[in-house]
Amino acid sequence: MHHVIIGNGVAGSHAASVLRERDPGSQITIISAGALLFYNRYDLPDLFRGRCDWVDYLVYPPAFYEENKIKLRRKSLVTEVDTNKRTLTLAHREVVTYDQLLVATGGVAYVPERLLDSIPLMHGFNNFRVAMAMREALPDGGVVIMLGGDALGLDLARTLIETNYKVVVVAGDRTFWPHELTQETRSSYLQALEKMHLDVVDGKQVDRVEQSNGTGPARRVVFDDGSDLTGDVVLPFYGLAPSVDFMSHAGIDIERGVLVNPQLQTTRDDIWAAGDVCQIWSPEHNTYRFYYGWKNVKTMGDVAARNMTGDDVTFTTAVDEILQLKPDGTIYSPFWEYD
Amino acid sequence: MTSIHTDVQIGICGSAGDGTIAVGDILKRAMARAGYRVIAFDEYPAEIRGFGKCVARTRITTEQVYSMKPKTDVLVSLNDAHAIPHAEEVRDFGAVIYDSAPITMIDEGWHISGHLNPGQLPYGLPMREISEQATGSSRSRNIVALGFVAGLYQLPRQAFIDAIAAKFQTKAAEVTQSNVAAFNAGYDNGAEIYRFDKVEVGPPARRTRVHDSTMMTGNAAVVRGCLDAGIETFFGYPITPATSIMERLAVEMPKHGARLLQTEDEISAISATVGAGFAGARAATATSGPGFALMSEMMGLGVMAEVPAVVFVSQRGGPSTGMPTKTEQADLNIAVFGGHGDAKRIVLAPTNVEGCWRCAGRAFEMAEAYQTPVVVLLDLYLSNRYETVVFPNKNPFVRDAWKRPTQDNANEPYRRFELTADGISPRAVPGDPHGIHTATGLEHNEFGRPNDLSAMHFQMTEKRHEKLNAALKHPGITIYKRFGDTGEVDVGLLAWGSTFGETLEAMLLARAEGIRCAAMKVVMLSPLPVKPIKRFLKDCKEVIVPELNYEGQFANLVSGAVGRDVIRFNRVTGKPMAVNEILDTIRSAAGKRKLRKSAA
Amino acid sequence: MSPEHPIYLEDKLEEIRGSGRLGYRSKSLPTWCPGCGYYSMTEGVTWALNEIGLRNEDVVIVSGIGCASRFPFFMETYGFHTLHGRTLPVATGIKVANDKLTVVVVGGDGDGFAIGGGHIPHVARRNVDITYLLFDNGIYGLTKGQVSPTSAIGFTTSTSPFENHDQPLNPLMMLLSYGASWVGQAYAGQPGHLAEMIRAAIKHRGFSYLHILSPCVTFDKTDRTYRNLDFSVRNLPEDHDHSNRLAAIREATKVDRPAVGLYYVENRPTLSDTLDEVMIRAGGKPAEQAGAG
Amino acid sequence: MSSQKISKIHVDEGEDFSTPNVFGRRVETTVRYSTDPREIGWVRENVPCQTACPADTNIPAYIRMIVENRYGRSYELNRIANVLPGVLGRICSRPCEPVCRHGWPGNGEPVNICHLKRAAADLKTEGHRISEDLYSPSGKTVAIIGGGPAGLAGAHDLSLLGHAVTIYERETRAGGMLRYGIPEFRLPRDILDVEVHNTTRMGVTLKTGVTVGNNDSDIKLSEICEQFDSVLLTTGCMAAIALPLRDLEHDRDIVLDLPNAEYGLDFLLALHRGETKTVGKRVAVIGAGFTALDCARVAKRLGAEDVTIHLRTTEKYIPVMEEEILEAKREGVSIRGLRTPVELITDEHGNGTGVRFVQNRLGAWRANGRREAIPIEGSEFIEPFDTILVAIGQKTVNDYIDVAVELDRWGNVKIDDNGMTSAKGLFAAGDFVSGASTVIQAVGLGRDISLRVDEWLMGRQRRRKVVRIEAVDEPLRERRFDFIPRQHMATASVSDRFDDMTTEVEMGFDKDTALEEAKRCYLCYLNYEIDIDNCIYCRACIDVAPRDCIKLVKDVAIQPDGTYGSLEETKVWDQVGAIWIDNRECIRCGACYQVCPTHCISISRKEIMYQDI
Repeated sequence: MHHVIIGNGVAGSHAASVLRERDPGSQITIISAGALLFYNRYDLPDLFRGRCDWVDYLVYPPAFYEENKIKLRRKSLVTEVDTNKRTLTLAHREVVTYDQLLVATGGVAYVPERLLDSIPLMHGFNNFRVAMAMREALPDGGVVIMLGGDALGLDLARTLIETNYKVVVVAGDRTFWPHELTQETRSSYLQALEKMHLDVVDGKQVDRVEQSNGTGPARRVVFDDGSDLTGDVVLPFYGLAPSVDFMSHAGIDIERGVLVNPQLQTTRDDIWAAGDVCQIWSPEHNTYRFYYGWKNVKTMGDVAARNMTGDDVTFTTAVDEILQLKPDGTIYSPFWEYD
Repeated sequence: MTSIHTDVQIGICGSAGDGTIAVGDILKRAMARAGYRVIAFDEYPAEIRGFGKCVARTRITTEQVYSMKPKTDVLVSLNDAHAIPHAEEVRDFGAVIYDSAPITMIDEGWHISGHLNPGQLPYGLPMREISEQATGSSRSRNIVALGFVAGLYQLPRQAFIDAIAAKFQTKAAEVTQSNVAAFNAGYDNGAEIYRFDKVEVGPPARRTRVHDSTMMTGNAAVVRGCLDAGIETFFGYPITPATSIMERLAVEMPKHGARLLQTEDEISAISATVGAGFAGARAATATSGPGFALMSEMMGLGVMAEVPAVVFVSQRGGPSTGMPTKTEQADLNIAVFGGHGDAKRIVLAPTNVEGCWRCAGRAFEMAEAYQTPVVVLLDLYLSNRYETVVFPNKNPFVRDAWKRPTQDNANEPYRRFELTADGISPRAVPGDPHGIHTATGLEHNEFGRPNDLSAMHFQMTEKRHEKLNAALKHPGITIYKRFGDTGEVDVGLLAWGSTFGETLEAMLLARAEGIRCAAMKVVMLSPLPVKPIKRFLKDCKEVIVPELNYEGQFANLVSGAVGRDVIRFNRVTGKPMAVNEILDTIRSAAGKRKLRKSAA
Repeated sequence: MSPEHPIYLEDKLEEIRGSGRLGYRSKSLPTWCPGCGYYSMTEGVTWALNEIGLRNEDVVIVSGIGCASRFPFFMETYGFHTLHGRTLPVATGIKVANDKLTVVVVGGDGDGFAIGGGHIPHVARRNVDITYLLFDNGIYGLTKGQVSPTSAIGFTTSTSPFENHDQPLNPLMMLLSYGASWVGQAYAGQPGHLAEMIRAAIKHRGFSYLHILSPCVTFDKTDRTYRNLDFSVRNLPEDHDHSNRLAAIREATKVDRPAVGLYYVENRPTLSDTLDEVMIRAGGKPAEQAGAG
Repeated sequence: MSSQKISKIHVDEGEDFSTPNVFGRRVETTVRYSTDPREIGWVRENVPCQTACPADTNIPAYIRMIVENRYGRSYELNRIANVLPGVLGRICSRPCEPVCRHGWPGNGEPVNICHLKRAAADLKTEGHRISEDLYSPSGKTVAIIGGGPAGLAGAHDLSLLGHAVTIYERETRAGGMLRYGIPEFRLPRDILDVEVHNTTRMGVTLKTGVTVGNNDSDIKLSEICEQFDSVLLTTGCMAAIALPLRDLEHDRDIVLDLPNAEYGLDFLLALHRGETKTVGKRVAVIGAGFTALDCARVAKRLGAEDVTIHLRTTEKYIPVMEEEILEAKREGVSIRGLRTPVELITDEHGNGTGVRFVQNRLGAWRANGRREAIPIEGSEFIEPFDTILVAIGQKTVNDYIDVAVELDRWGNVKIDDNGMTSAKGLFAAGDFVSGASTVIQAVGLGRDISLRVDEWLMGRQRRRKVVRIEAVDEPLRERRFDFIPRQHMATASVSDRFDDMTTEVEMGFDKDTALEEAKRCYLCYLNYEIDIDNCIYCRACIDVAPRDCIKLVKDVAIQPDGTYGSLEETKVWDQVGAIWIDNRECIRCGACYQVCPTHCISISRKEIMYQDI
């Protein structure tokens, strides 16, 4: 039995260890687009605290994979899935066969279509490499312009503030994503951000990002009203988009994410999905929903792995999705938690 | 930035025809140009072209080292099928670079990215595409990959471009341009990559005469030694891994007015060498095991007729055809004892590339001074590995320093084989009217006339043996040397030839672990410097003799000479000795020592 | 002598001493069997060296194993008594080492065509400027009479007790085919002609091969005897064109009536010339050769 | 080796090659004549028998003819040197045989040269053709005084040279000592007659019974000298030497005084002139030569019972053939050595009764090859005899010469190098000049003088001595010949001998025996020579050599007479100038010739002969 897991995040990695636990004789392959082993992305803001060695972020030591006989294929992009032949095609034209497939590819930072042209001038923070690049681009005490300002961004933002950087949040409808907020709570939360020493620009639509002229900060964010804002780096934090492109011809149901039942099985019996990539049927909400957060994703990995190995468990969320306002006026998101 | 002590080993693996060895060559030359010290060893197949595997390994260091590292830091795969078995050589947090955009579909499991250990860092690179973009052809994949490595580790770009230019200097200018373009494309790609690997390359050590450091193989060093010693004739027959000596001499010797001839076989080669030696020329030949076996009889003639001749023997896996492209140290016996009769000769076994140069040069001096064949024993590993060598400004080798007949008693018949106190007789060569004689393979008297009386045979045999003792004090060559802890040690390592590099590395690692140990290299295997070896062994509680043969030929030699058994550490894998395996042996020997102590 | 040419010992001794020919002999009396053709060769070589006027120290005689092996010991020149079959490569080495030396190789049919046969084509094609005096008596004499590569079919020896069954080689044809630049044949029973041929062979610039027919007076009493050779040896036809290799080969095929004389000669660059050319191409200069200096 | 090498072997091209000889070679049969003193020296040195022969007989040549069954030619070859072969074949003193190479140490016994000479004479076909080189008449006249061997030899040769020769002979028949001194049982007179006749056939006038002298003679020498252009004295030694025991008191020869004592020469002359001679029972012969032996044997035949010969030394040191002594002994003659007569004992009648001898011991060698005898003091003893014959030597008589000639201090006629006395045209030769010697010497001297006389007569030398050199294409001998024992001649049984005085003791060889003996001859006139130009110094010849006869030569010393002195041998290779056959050691076995791989050994015949100038 060859279990192939696409994705080396929390869901995929956890699923792999559960699979190994439950099916010791099987072959397990994790296919990852990244170069690194499974590391804790949630800790990345620590970069600004001087924790710059990626090894320090590893969840498992390299030996873990060897001990568990989990094959980790990195820098391998899956370009195609043939669900009939049960094969995957990798970008380097290698074909990998599977018996059971777990899709745990997570998501990528969502950038609104109007800003696509500006992507080269913006930094990311969704993996170690881009995070380091952003850190290196940011001078000491520099200004970070954070577009959107979802929960992940805010986690970074509070670290930056703590480490004496200046953060300007250009707020919009994705601010605090994936927390769903009402209009009132939103403004109080925005106020709380200011309490947290973030600058907040609200009510303005970003038109484009430009390289700034002269000797000042490197970037200029131009709003649709013509006004602008300069900073050293510009980070889009508009939430995530599931990475499902490679599945488009796989013959499984996909809406925004891969549609799975509560057992996390897709519309094909031998394919499961877990993590940020999947939309899980919620009988409660009578719709397919995304569930975020370390704990949820880890649970998904666990559920998928169990079901792949003959169990029949259903996913229930483990995370309180409510954004908290703390007594000191600052906010706290449960999505910032991990174990 | 603190000065990083550079110690990086880069392996490039590909199929014959991929240009593996070529880029390896550019790499080490560039690094040597840049002022680093280099040791490099290529593995290549016996096959002419096609599917054979080539591995070019280069270790780049601040100070010269004499072995490859147990683990490679960076592996470049130009052919995954070949590189996959080598993936495990890469250390944790080392890098593996491969082509991420091959043109054809790959069967499952045949891409190297599927074979990396979790600790290794993959670098997929669309080498073919980049090559095509940069040069219009996919042929420069290897250069792209090299450029990528250089860019990745921010190696000095110009040194590489110079090395490439040098490499292709004999070709059309476009070739160089296109290769430089490919290199730059790769370099730029590499430079952009964010590195997760833990490979660090510091600046080269500051050296006043960087340009004097030359990077060359053992065989090339032999060639330089030959040239510096004023070689006049060379006769050879191609045989792996000695061929490159002849190839290089074929280019260089004519420039110096010296003559080289490819003979019809090894017998002819040694015969002509002995003939040229008889005629007074500095003559040499080079071969490997099978050829050397053919030469045994003529070596005996050289001993008997007291003719100088230098024979370079690069050992390879044996017996018989064995493993022509694999290294081994199993020709010690034939080098020291080979042939029939009491045919003692001088055998030098350099331990590194600089030693190859020195031994080659001194071998000519010794052959002439002691009037005997001298074997310089290399092995494939030493022959083919590159090291940076700093040569002295002044050519140290002495020419024409042999004892000649004096004109004092010109009326007396010339005694070519005069019995003297040191056993060395005045030697005349054809053209000298006062030294006419006939050299012979028959036992002879002082005049060279055949004579098989008991007393004469004894005296002459004694002379032929005892005269060689002077070689133990030959100036300008270190025939043995001790390293590591002084005084009494728990573990002593005794090694010869190329294996000494790994032995030294292992010894240093063991010392770092707190084990008291020392290592001695022995360069002159015959006559054996018995006294120093005895003194060293006296200091050692345990003695390990690591060597690349099955029974321990050197161990036998030493045990027999000093009357003490040693721990034999033998490997016959066709590969150089593994440092970590020696290290394990040191540990266990040290542990055994401790156990014994505690038991006591 | 014949009555017309009176021989007076004292005159002859004076002539011989005066000629300097004895100066090419060593002090040791040759030890071959009395009557052996090697004596003929020895005389021919000393005579030829003297005629050409070579200095003793500039001549190297190379021998292998076999009855020829002792040859250099009887010559007051440099000599190298080497191994069985290895004369030619040793001689090549000597010549390459020092062009100024005149190198003469002496050997028998066993040494040359059995164990040493592999070397002959190569000295021939390289045109090494040495002289090869091959003494063919069709038997192994030193080891007391065994069959050799040039023994006739039906020849009975200690190792062919039921008669030799192997076809003998035709050395002249081989050498002509190998491209030797000077090929000749002489007969030990005709010392005058032999000496002339040796002189010509030594003077030839390039590889000269002189095939010398001789009996083994000790171990062959039946086949290749002086008496039989006296009957069968003929001269090459007067009109033989020694620049015509095919004509030479044709003559060489007449093995029953071996002809003495110069079969073939051509002038082409010697190995030394070639190696000097290599030096020039390499940008070097043909240096003074090593040797005594 | 010369710079232009010429192959000796010419083998024709193609299948049509002419037949070589048995050794696969072709030899040109050419003849060369040489006057090079070295060639004459060679013959002198290498043909010991011929050299020893006073007549210079070409012994190897005539023996070779016997091998070839050419007895007539053999006889003629003898006659060239010696006009009396049949005679000499019987009574020659054989100086050749002791020097014969076959008798040299290790080689065995000498060849029976003399008997082969006789065989040639005896076995030639009857009426064989005689060859003579006859010159046209010169118009010169020569008188020869004395018809003995020397005179006869001279007469023969001078007559051939065209001169008119007259012999004056005292006796009634020519032959001299041959006829009057030598007993018939040794030399049959018919043989002598024929050969003497042959010497005089070419126009010699023989005047016998004519005495030449001063007083009661028929003609004076001075007269003869006036009549002839040249005169040759060959009167020999016809007087016995006196026993040095004179009757001092009467100053008389004791021998002549005693009736039963006589000089042996006189005894024999008388006998052969036809006188009747008797001897007593006990006959003592004092002396050690042929005459002594002949006397003893004659005495035996005359009926003596006890014949003894008394010698100063021993029989070993006397100049007589061993065989002669042996025959004498067989006939009952005893020989007593080491005694010198010191007194002839006479009885009161004046008859000799015995001889007082003193015992001798052998002393040193004397220059003439004999031993000295030293008397032992106080060892005298007397032996009784009935007849005493004294034969201690002969001397010349020259009192007949009435022309003025110089004499030497012994009173003999003095001659110059050309054999001429101080009187112009007067020559002397033979025993008359040399003192008593042998027949062969007399013959030889007679021959020699004839050339001198001729030269004097003609005013120039007409013949000269040359060496004839002829190539020989085979060895002519086989090694096995060397092992044939010396053939002995049969002799008449002792009982038969005493029947008369004429029965010949030696019976001669038959053809088989002669052939066997002839084959023994080494043919020393064959010269084995190495052509150094073609020699390869291989020593094959030395390997098969039967003796140390082929040498590695470094140098050679040439002696004044053209002969080679010692060959300096060497084993040092670079000093070996040549390999050389030492013909003095060579026994001409032919082995080297057959084995030489390069056919560089040649054989040639070297013979001394006379050539017209």
